[in-house]
Amino acid sequence: MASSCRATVKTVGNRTGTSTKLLGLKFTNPLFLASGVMGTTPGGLKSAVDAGAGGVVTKSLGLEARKGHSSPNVVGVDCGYLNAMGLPNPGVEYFTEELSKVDVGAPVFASIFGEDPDQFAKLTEIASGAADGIELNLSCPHAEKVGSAVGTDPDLVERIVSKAVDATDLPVLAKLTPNTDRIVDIGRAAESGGAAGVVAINTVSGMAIDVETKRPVLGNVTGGLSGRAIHPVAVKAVYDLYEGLSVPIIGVGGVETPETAVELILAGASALQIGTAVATCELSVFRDVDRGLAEYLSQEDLSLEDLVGLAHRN
Amino acid sequence: MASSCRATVKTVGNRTGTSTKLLGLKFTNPLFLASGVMGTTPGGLKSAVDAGAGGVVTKSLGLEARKGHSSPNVVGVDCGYLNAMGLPNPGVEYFTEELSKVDVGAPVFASIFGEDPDQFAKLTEIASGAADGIELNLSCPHAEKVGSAVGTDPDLVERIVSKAVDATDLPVLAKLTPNTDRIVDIGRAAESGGAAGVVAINTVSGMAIDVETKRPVLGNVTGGLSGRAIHPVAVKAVYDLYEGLSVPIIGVGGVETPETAVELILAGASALQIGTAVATCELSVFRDVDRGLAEYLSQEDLSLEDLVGLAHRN
Amino acid sequence: MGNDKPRIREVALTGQESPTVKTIRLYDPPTSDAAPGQFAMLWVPDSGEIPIAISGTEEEYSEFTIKHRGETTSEIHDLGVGDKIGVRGPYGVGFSRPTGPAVILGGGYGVAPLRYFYQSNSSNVPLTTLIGATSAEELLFVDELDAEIVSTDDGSRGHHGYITEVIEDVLEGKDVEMIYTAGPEPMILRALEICKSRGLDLEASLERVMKCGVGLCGSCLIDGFRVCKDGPVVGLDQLDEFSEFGRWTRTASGKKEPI
Amino acid sequence: MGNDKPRIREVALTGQESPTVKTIRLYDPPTSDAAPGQFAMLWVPDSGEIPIAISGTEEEYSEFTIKHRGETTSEIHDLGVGDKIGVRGPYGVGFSRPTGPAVILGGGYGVAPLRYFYQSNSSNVPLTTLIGATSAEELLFVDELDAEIVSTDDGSRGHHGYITEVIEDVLEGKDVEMIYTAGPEPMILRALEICKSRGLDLEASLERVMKCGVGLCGSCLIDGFRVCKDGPVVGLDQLDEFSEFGRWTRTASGKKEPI
Ligand SMILES: Cc1cc2nc3c(=O)[nH]c(=O)nc-3n(C[C@H](O)[C@H](O)[C@H](O)COP(=O)(O)OP(=O)(O)OC[C@H]3O[C@@H](n4cnc5c(N)ncnc54)[C@H](O)[C@@H]3O)c2cc1C
Ligand SMILES: Cc1cc2nc3c(=O)[nH]c(=O)nc-3n(C[C@H](O)[C@H](O)[C@H](O)COP(=O)(O)OP(=O)(O)OC[C@H]3O[C@@H](n4cnc5c(N)ncnc54)[C@H](O)[C@@H]3O)c2cc1C
Ligand SMILES: Cc1cc2nc3c(=O)[nH]c(=O)nc-3n(C[C@H](O)[C@H](O)[C@H](O)COP(=O)(O)O)c2cc1C
Ligand SMILES: Cc1cc2nc3c(=O)[nH]c(=O)nc-3n(C[C@H](O)[C@H](O)[C@H](O)COP(=O)(O)O)c2cc1C
Ligand code: FES
Ligand code: FES
Repeated sequence: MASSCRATVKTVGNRTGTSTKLLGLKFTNPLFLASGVMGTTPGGLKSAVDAGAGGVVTKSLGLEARKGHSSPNVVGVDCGYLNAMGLPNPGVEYFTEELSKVDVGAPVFASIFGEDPDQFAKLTEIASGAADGIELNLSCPHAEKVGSAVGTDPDLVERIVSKAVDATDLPVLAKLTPNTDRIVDIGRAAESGGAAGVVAINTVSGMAIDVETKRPVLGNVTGGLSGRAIHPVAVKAVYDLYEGLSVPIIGVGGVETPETAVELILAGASALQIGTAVATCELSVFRDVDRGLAEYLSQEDLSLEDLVGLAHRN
Repeated sequence: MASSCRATVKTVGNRTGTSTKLLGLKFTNPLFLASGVMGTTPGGLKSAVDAGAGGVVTKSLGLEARKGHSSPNVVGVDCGYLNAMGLPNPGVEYFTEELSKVDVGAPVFASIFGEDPDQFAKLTEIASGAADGIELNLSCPHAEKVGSAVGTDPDLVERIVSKAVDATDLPVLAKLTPNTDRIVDIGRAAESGGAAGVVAINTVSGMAIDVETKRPVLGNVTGGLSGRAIHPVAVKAVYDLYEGLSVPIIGVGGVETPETAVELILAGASALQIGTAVATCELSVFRDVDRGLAEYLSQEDLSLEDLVGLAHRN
Repeated sequence: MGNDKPRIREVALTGQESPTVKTIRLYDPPTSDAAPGQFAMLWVPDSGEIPIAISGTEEEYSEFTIKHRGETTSEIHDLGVGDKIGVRGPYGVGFSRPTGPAVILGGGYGVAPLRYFYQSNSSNVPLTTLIGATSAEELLFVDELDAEIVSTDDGSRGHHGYITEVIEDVLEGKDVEMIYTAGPEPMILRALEICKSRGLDLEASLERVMKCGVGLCGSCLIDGFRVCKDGPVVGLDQLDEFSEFGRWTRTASGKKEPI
Repeated sequence: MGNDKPRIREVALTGQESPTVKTIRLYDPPTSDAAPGQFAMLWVPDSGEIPIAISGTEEEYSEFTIKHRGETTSEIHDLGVGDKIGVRGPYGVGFSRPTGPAVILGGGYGVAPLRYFYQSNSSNVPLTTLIGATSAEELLFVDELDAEIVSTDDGSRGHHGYITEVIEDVLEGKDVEMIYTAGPEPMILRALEICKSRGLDLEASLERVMKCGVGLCGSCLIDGFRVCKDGPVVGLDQLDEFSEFGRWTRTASGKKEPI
């Protein structure tokens, strides 16, 4: 495992800063903790920041506390994990209350999930009490009625985003699912609804079956694939969104090394989120990737902003 | 590489046959060569059969000869390959003519691609001259106007399938894309159109960018991901299709070992196709997987038919 | 990550340790090679997957010693020889190797990982074992670990009360450097206080809800510490820094619950 | 498969071998460790990716000797020291190690892989080199391979005509077991006939359109044989079985084209 975490980008040259301004917020670097990974408590968010994350996203929060799906919740596959957590969370009020007492040390996005525009609006309002930005989870592939169930219909997405935007002064991000042939349409709908940016991608639908017991491994039967296996899917999604949208894109999916990070930035991401790599690497992955990214920028004599979308030049 | 090709399924017990009848055809085993992999010439098809394939699918054929996309056409990624061949083929007439002179040694499915129902009908008619079955490629993720461009609209899929079915006496299969949130709807549309079965999945949309030159690696910029990385996606697609359809399902995606094969059969596949593993393993992968599958069946005291969809029992 | 898929194993042997505690033995080379204190995720198909410490190994076999608590542990208690169970792991960070005289302090089924620790003690350092339980029949591995003192909540054997009440007496006459402990969190908390006041070192194995075991999901957090990946064994300094340890645990939804 | 991504390298050295043939040297440990006869896929960003034999190595550097043919080879000819190019590989099966006296038979840029073969000959077997080209200035590596006989189509140096016309004379006086060859397919075909009639063994490096290099796409098939993965070096028996060899090649679309 650890071996895949090592940088393959050359690391000569002087370190330059990767601090960045985005969505009206300041980040010490563009590497954020992805939703649902470690960020189930404010303490988890703070750990990620202490380990170098430039920003963090909370576990997706709903109106009520949820225990999540029955176990197994996670199973390893080639180059990734399948998970079906089932959006366990203590409820938006509970989490917001707890978060308001903690100094996380970097901007916090509250991720929220709901069934309809009104729920999203209400969640946004409550979560705005302690967060610096809102991320609408329109893309969880393994929760009924919420998640990608609401995230594959452009009209609904536009209404959800616009209601959420009305409910807060904070920047609102829409997190998109790759399990569709219309990701750019959905991104555009989010943009029309007033999203300050989009986040791509959530996990890819998948499942694993145990051949000896002949049973699906996950308690929920199906789940979402994350990690290096989906990195090419993320690169493609970000690349396509960059062509079709004008708001900033935050890239997620299989970021583990400076190289995988640079790839997503070249595709068009202004910032990145890291999920699975906090398990497959050490938590220092934020600092390690940041260091490699800084060295890359210095070596290429480019600013982070210059790098965004550079693979599109023609 | 080779290491991942080894069986992890236990291999004690007596070998039983895996010969199977499907779609009115007889196969010595349920492991077929997937479209586009080696099968660009009748000689390539025959090689796969000599190496143990129970059936073969041709490279997707169009009305005219095509050179394909500019190179690079293939790039390795974690646990898989991205390819953007661009459907190079000598044209359906040329291929059918050449095929008619060769005894491949196992049933041959002619894979075809077109822009509309009429083209598919015409291609079906011509290809039926030398094939034992037709596979409609409704799912190539990196060719304009054809491929998944026609495979994500259930109505269009139904019309294509029904025109193709009318144009031949051979069984017609519809090959589906995973790059959609409606794979079951599309499968149902194919079924309504008269498809004898569906094939799932084609490659998953993806791309790779080189961080030093800052250019997309593939000549066509984007491509399709195949290999073990997409196996969980294939398992999920087959599982869902099995719940929603009554026609047989042929599973494709990351089959490399007896275990990965059994997983897809448990999900609901009546037969399998193998693509990428002919590169990551040896061509003997057909025989090796078949042997492992037979041993598994013998050990579990099940017939192949018994195994199909067993993970659904509840 | 390919390793993080359950391996299906047949139960090779079972043994009843107490009315509520059972040991199962599995042929499973990866966990048989684990460090004491590491754990595995055990999967009972159609029931659930739970974290269980490795309680001993022999050649390529591993043992798990499991208290009957709820749904999944009850399913495991129903397993007989030849029945199947899934295992993934080993996970987490185990105990260090003892380098001087040490005390083993186990409460309830917490004795399980300490038994493996004891088994693995290849250095020649003297280990003094203290074991507590609710009643005499629930005392685990007393003979195997050559326990010097035992205690029971109901007084049915040994000291009547908590095992923590006798630690200081035991330490008096002895030149002990360190305590290795696992069991109820209040017991560990008390041991921590004793170690701090006496200048001893300590390593404790902790428990939280663990849904993934690999450091992904955050269900096992104490403050911001992932017990599954960075623990479950933690040292004195780490333990002493926690604000939640000994006071709060988290339910499956992430809500705090008093311990 | 992670290895099958182009590695971007800077050109370390270039050399003009003939008016139309150039050698480039790259720091690239993976290919520098290849067997003679193996090839790499060279990627010129914004132009294309083509298969090129490894023509020599030195420490962790590899060399490629490339004829100016069309678009991508012309781009490579334009590269200077410090310019970037992508490399993946090495791919395919190379030549066997010679175990007895052998002839090296190279035509055109086919001498490239044979040069590496010659360089790598650590056994003490005598190698007799024959090299053909269109004209004197197009003869490659004549001195380096210590060529015994050369030929040119225009007679500007050595034998006037095809190099295959002199093979039998050379073989007459010699105790040769095997021919190692690379170059135009008619030349290889003729060598095959000679070997068969004289009971010699043969290994030849073949060329086809290669779009993937790893055995996936089928663009390089001769009959059902993947030249990229199971070749490009093939032995006499294999060669003799082919129905298409020497007669047909395939275009990028898969249509047959006479050789
Ligand atoms: C590192 C570690 C090592 C442990 N070692 C041992 C041991 O050696 N022996 C022993 O008896 N017990 C051990 N435990 C405790 C054991 O995991 C719980 O007793 C067990 O999970 C209870 O399961 P249950 O289904 O019987 O209980 P229930 O209360 O019925 O739980 C129902 C469901 O809740 C979930 N659940 C409950 N507890 C946990 C948990 N801690 N983590 C994740 N999911 C949970 C599971 O999905 C379970 O199926 C250990 C715990 C940890 C964290
Ligand atoms: C195993 C092997 C080893 C070779 N070794 C050498 C060598 O050492 N030196 C040398 O000079 N030549 C070698 N060749 C031949 C070389 O690959 C061709 O000369 C070269 O591909 C021509 O490219 P071009 O762009 O200049 O030609 P064009 O005719 O302009 O071709 C344009 C495009 O066609 C495609 N193309 C053309 N030929 C091929 C091919 N064979 N495979 C895949 N795509 C192709 C490419 O995409 C190329 O960009 C080798 C070929 C093979 C198969
Ligand atoms: C265990 C786990 C839990 C997750 N939970 C959430 C969630 O609650 N909300 C959400 O939007 N995404 C969730 N995700 C998706 C991640 O935020 C991320 O989009 C995805 O994992 C891809 O990134 P990665 O490859 O870096 O992990 C979760 C992912 C994992 C692995
Ligand atoms: C190089 C390559 C070419 C392919 N060409 C085609 C094609 O022409 N038509 C088609 O339907 N699928 C094509 N595919 C998709 C495969 O048939 C298969 O659906 C996919 O690769 C997943 O299977 P695998 O993981 O076993 O490779 C191609 C795949 C590869 C790797
Ligand atoms: S159990 Fe998931 S992070 Fe610890
Ligand atoms: S070049 Fe693709 S199979 Fe040989």
